[in-house]
Amino acid sequence: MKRRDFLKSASAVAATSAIAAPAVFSPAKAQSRAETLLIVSESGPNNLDIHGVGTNVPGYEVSWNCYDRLISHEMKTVDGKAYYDKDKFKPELAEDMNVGDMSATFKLKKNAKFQDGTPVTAKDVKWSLDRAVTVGGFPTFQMAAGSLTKPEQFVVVDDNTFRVDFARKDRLTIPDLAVVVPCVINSELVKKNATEKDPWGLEYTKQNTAGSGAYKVASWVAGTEVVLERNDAWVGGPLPKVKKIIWRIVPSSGNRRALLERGDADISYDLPNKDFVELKSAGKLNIISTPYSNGIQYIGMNVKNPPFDNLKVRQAVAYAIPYQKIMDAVLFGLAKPMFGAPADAATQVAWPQPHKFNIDIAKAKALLAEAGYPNGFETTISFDLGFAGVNEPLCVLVQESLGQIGIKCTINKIPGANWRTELNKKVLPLYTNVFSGWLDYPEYFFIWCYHGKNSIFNTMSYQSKTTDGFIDGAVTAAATGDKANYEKDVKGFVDTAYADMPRIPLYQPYVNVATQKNISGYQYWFHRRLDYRTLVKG
Amino acid sequence: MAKKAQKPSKLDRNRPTSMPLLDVRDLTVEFATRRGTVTAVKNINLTLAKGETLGIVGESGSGKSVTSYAVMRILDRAGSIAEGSVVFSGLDLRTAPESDMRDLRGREMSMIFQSPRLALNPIRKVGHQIEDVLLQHAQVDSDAVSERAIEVLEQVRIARPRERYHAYPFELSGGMCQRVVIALALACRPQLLIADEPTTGLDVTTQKAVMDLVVELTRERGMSTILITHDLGLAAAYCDRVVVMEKGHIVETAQSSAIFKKPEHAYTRKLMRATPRPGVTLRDLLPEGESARPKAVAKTAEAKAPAKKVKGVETPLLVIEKLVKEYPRQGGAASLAKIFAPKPAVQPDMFRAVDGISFTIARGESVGLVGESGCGKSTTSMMVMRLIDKSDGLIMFDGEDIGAIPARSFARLPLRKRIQMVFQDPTDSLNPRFTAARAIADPLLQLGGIPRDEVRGRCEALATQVGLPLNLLDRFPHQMSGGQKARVGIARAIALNPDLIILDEPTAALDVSVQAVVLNLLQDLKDSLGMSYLFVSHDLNVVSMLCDRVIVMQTGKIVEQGPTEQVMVAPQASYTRDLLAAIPHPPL
Amino acid sequence: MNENISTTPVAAAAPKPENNSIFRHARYVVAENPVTGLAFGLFILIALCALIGPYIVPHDPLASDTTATLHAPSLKHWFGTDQLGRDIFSRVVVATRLDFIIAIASVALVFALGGFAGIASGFFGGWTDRIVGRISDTIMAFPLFVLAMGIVAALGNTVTNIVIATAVVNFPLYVRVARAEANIRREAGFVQAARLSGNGDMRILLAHILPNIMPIMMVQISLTMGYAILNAAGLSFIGLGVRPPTPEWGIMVAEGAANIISGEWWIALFPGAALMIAVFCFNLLGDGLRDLVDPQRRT
Amino acid sequence: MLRMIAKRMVLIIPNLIGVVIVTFLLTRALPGDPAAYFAGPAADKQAIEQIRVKLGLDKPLIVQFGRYVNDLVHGDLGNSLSTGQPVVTEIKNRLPASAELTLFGLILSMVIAVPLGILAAVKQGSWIDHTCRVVATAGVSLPVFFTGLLLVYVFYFELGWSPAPLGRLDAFATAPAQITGFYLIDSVLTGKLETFRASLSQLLLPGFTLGIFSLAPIARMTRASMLAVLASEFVRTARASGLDNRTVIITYAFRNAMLPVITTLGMVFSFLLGANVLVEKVFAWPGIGSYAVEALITSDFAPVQGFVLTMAVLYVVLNLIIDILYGVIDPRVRLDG
Repeated sequence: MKRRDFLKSASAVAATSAIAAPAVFSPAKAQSRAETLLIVSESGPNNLDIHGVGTNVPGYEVSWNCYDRLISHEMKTVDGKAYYDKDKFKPELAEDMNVGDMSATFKLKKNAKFQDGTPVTAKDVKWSLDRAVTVGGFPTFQMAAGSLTKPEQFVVVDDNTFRVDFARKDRLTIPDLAVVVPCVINSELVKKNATEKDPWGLEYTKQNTAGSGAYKVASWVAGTEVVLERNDAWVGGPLPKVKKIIWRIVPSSGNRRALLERGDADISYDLPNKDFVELKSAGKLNIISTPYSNGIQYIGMNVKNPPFDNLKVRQAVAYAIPYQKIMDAVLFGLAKPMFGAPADAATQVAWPQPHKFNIDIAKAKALLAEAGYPNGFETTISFDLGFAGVNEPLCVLVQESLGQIGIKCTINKIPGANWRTELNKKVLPLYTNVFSGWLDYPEYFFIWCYHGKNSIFNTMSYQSKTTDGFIDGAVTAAATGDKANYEKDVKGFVDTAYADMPRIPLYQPYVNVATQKNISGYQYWFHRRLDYRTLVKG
Repeated sequence: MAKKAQKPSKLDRNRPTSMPLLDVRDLTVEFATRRGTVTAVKNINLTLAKGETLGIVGESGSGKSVTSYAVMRILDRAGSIAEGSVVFSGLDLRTAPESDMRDLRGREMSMIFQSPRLALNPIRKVGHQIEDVLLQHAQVDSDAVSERAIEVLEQVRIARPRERYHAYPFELSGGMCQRVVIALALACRPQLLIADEPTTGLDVTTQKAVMDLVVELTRERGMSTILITHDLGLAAAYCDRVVVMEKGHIVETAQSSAIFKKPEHAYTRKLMRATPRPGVTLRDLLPEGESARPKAVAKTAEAKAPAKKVKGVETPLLVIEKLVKEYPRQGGAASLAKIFAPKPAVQPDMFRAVDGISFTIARGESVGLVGESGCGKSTTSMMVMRLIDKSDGLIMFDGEDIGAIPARSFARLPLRKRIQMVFQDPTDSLNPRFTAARAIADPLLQLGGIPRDEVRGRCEALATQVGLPLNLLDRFPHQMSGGQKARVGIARAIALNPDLIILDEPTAALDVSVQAVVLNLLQDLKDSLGMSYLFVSHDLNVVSMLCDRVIVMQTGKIVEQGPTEQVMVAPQASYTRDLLAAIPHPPL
Repeated sequence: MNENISTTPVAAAAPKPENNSIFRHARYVVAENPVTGLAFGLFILIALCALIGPYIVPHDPLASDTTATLHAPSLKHWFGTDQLGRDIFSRVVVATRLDFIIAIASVALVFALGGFAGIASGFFGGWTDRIVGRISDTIMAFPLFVLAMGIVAALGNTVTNIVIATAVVNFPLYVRVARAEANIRREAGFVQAARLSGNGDMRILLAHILPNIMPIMMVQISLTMGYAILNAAGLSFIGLGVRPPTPEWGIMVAEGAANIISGEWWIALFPGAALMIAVFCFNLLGDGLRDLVDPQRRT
Repeated sequence: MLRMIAKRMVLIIPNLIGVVIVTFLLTRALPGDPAAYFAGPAADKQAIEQIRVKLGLDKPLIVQFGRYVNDLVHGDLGNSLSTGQPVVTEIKNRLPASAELTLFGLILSMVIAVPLGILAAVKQGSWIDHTCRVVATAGVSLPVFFTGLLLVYVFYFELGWSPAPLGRLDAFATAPAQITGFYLIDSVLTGKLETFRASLSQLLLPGFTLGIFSLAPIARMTRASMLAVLASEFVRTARASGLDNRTVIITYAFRNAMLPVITTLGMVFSFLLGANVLVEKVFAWPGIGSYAVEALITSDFAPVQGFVLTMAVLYVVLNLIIDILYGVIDPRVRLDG
């Protein structure tokens, strides 16, 4: 008898909760909901400090919103969308920037305070930049990209005045001070929490934000959610409208889409292209697509080893890629083609720009025969499993198409963590990958990807004295303002790259952001993450 | 459970006694099986008077149990009463609704089953099991129920009933369990008790105690009893009347005093003759005019027998001296714990299954090893068989110390050929996936050194020798009857012409009539092949017929050994006397 | 056992030799239990797909057609097309063979290893038992799927490694069943008799005990076949499955999973249904096989 | 009873040693190079080598193993690369989520499967029996991730009966004060019925997904052991004593039949913990399963090792509980020791 009663009551409980469930938000919560933004994304930060060891890309977003830099970029409008202006800077912590010949001087905002109330001083700025160039790993590399390598370059003039001495003339130095890395940290607070083994207090900033930024992390459950609250004392810009950000990690893209469509989530920005296209045509949400600045998805070939050491083979491959199919079936049109430029089109002083190849199986076959592979060969095509959504169908199409000219590919999925290791070995014969540079200058891209000093991103092991000459020339010309030589050199390295074809650009990817209709204020940034400070709800 | 008022019985207990308590008319029970309907019991007529004890006797498949299940209406799902009527105290049980039947069962008519340990819920205290029945039939208020249960336990002569009330079945001996089962059946003072093979599987001494108790209790209460058994002796000893069943029919009904003196039906006579009893020979067990001795055996007998006897008249074939087998008291898991304990924690108690026994077997002699379960007789035979290792002592076979050879390596020695065994359960001892021929051939192939193409011929010769029809050689065990399987087992044992065969209760799983045939076969084979037997059994009657000498064991020790005649007629040890006294004595 | 049976007339009825008894028995089992009949029917269908599937499908399962992507089921594409315009029906049918191979290979492997280890440990006891027991306990201490993931992640995602991983995680199950079955037969009369006939331990194990355990192992086999397919599908779902573009049910479901919400239900549904039907069939087959080998159960 | 537990404890030591060794070797065999990961995106080979030395990854395996065991003894499971947190903290935070979900699923499944199994056994061969078999088998035949997605699609997206699959609570609710870590229990203990309802509604879909999956083994086992027990002699005795059906089936048959079912539960639980990994991924459940998958995919040693060790300990504890339960039900085990 008791058992039966129990069952009855158990099912009653189940029934009531099932009916009650749709009221996700009780009226009491409605108020807070209006001032709160719910963001869903596939993965979350592993470290709140961009100077940390191995901080991942979502970690950049936290740093961007919780810390201030001396300067930031102005906004401009491109195709009706807010887009950062790479050439125009605006003060953030500094109220004034004075660029001299071999140094830049910054006056700090007097009322700037860290989130714990201590004022921001030049000492903090120096400590932070010293830290960036000293801790090693990614921050140090990024600083070096702007020729910022030594603590001696950072000088405290007085409490409110700070100077950066240039190591050499470099057009990238000032832009490099506006990226995510040179953020200003509350040095006293962090030093208090530093240890002998950890002089820079990395362990502390990993878990806590210690900046002067517009938001602070209220709670962080790794892999689950980050809750950020507005810093009402922020002076880096106009006070943000949104009081609270809840950033939930929802691994399944289907669920993220469902959350958006049902209006439960406010913003998601890493849905599959297909979903964006469909959401856009459904018209219930705002969909903003912006091309990656200075970024392309490409097919790379290892030029050190046969068969891809043979130019004709590389050209044959370039003629056998089903470019348009990829655009249609994989990207659903949400990307900028980087192929099939008219034969007579002139090379531009810009990057990225399309090459002149397009699919031509007959030509590809002929080239392959000329190269001595009339019956093709076998190889593997690798991709990063972390981005399987695009990479897998892309590789399947490439594989199928290469099969038509006799190149038999096995598809090799490499787990995300292993991807960089494999790239670094530089033995993958054929692979697809994306590269994009934060600093939007053609020579910046080419230094990383084509230069003979063979950085990790020169995944093809490409070596060409001609190219190196053009790249070095462009860097020098940019620093000295020699426009004519700069244009010549840029055209030079682009032409050489497309002649030698060690990597075949496919398209320029888009950053896609979907928001509810009542959300506005989205801005595109070079780091491609969200800037909460300008978002408005309602 | 709510308190129930004492329910008035549907039955009138004060009816005139002239009417039978139970009246079964033209009962036919059918079972729906895959091959159509099988009639298990056909047109049975039975009556049982108040206070009467009726025995139903028959071999397996005779339908005796089915009859009782039909009366209780607890047939399996597949079975049903097809025809006839069962009237109990004036109530037609065939048409009574199930709820009425439930009230009747346990309250007016009870049943006790064989294997008492299995008949009790293993995880419920015996006291509670009795209470369940008492409460179900509203015999007593729930606050007085435990006192009543203890009282019931006391009535079945369970010592310290208050403690035993809290015992679980596994903590009680087999006999004790059977007492609990009886207590359960009699708790509500029913009018009818059906006892279905109540003592099968119990030792003779326990059997006697249990049967005496049942009779005493039922007499005391004026109850009617139906005793279902395969043992004509048991039935005749305890029942007023006996019904003999064969293949679903009643062949004879008679007063038990009369049935042994003047059996009317041929089947009864056959059954009677086949029942081992003191003072008869093996040949007497067989139906008149029949001989178990296959002709082939007779032929080979003269040729072979003398050859073996010549060899060693002086030395005995087998000498056992101070043989000991010890087992640790705890289970196997303890040994693993030992590995991780720094020192052997406590020396585990050793339990001596066999405790320093000595005996000999001469060539051509057959020796009986008798004792109740747990006396160590099986352990002894396994050691002699070299299937397990001894703990101490000596096993000399034909002058060789075979006890020193580990059991593991004995299997492939040539000596292996010379000691063979016939197992207790013919079904269990045959590989279900081997045909009869393959089973018989196994020793020939492994140890016989016979060319493969001659194996079949040898198998057929052996089959003839044990009287197994050659057309059965290609059958699997499940396609043969118990007696046929026993023959296959015997053929396999003699295949290698062993000097010593150990017979481990070779007929315990067989019906008496089959037992009679198999025992005779064994005797004939011994005569013709000149082997020695070590006959392990619990049944003194059977042993006495086949063996020259008898050894009686109790708790690992030999209490008495001597020539069969002497042990049977003038036993020295009191234990032997108890054993003999416990064998049911039909009124002859 | 023997005693119990003897009280029911059905079992005691004199056994008659049967002709074609296996067929008759199979017919009986199927007739008596329609679900088992269904399972056998499905099994034949699946086996047929695995055997001749690749030769009868209407489209090339690997051929993409970007002009016909994400088409709903139609007369031309019975199960619709996927993101690259490949015909889902053809892919589902062709995938049968691979999934079948994965299931059979892994089960064969684990049967050979686990079955033998289990029988040996049940039969010999002692150290053999302890060592085998330790190994299988250690494996059991891992959540099975996670262990399979670990193995595939460590060895690389090839069909061979999926097979190995599936076999390893099933190892304890086989050990457990085989051990228990061997253990109860260890002291059986026919084993003792085999010893007396001069059979060595290995021979007893392989010639006497193994054939008797086969029926129960068959049930186990059919159950783990289903599990093997599920396992492979799960691995595919988290990206550790077979290499694309090879059609495989699990990977197809994983690919289509994201499309369920956007309304292209057919991409995941059909391979999912195929997966379910196959596993379902193997699972039910287990019961059927048991009924088939053990008539006692259903009388 | 205590001795049985002590014995059990001794027996698990070699198991745990085995688990530690296997886990260590398995994680070292994973592809991927933590040194490269730590060195950051633009590091050159030299920088990676430096990091490798710093992490001690250049030492021979046996030395690394020694260090690992040493850390383990001191309760240090290392730090996760991808979430950057100490593994011990993460597991402590996430374990209740997984445990709550798995237990909820298990209980749901038992509440359905056990009566179903009993019914099927009592009505053996009837349509109920066949239906039960087909339904249970169909449940176990569905890959859990597929079931999960379907349920989300139907009950959240289409019907809107269920809240968004966003983990243990919706984004705007606050978690109850941590007492047991189980939201259902904690919210009742702190008297927050609103939270109880919220977390229950979040639990239902993933719970059912797991429950459906484990239906078959439990129902199958219940049915089989019920059948065996119903055919046993003591049930016949009980019937012959006129006990009513309820008493026979519940007190006599069911309690005995539960013994093998309880043993099966251990296996089902292990089964569910595996399935959990996939379910947590689908429902964004902040448990240790999803944590481990992410770690495995990214070759993140420490969480994988920590996870597996936790699981092994959990499994051992569970088996202990099962043994104790067994002892409670079966006096033979209890009294034999």
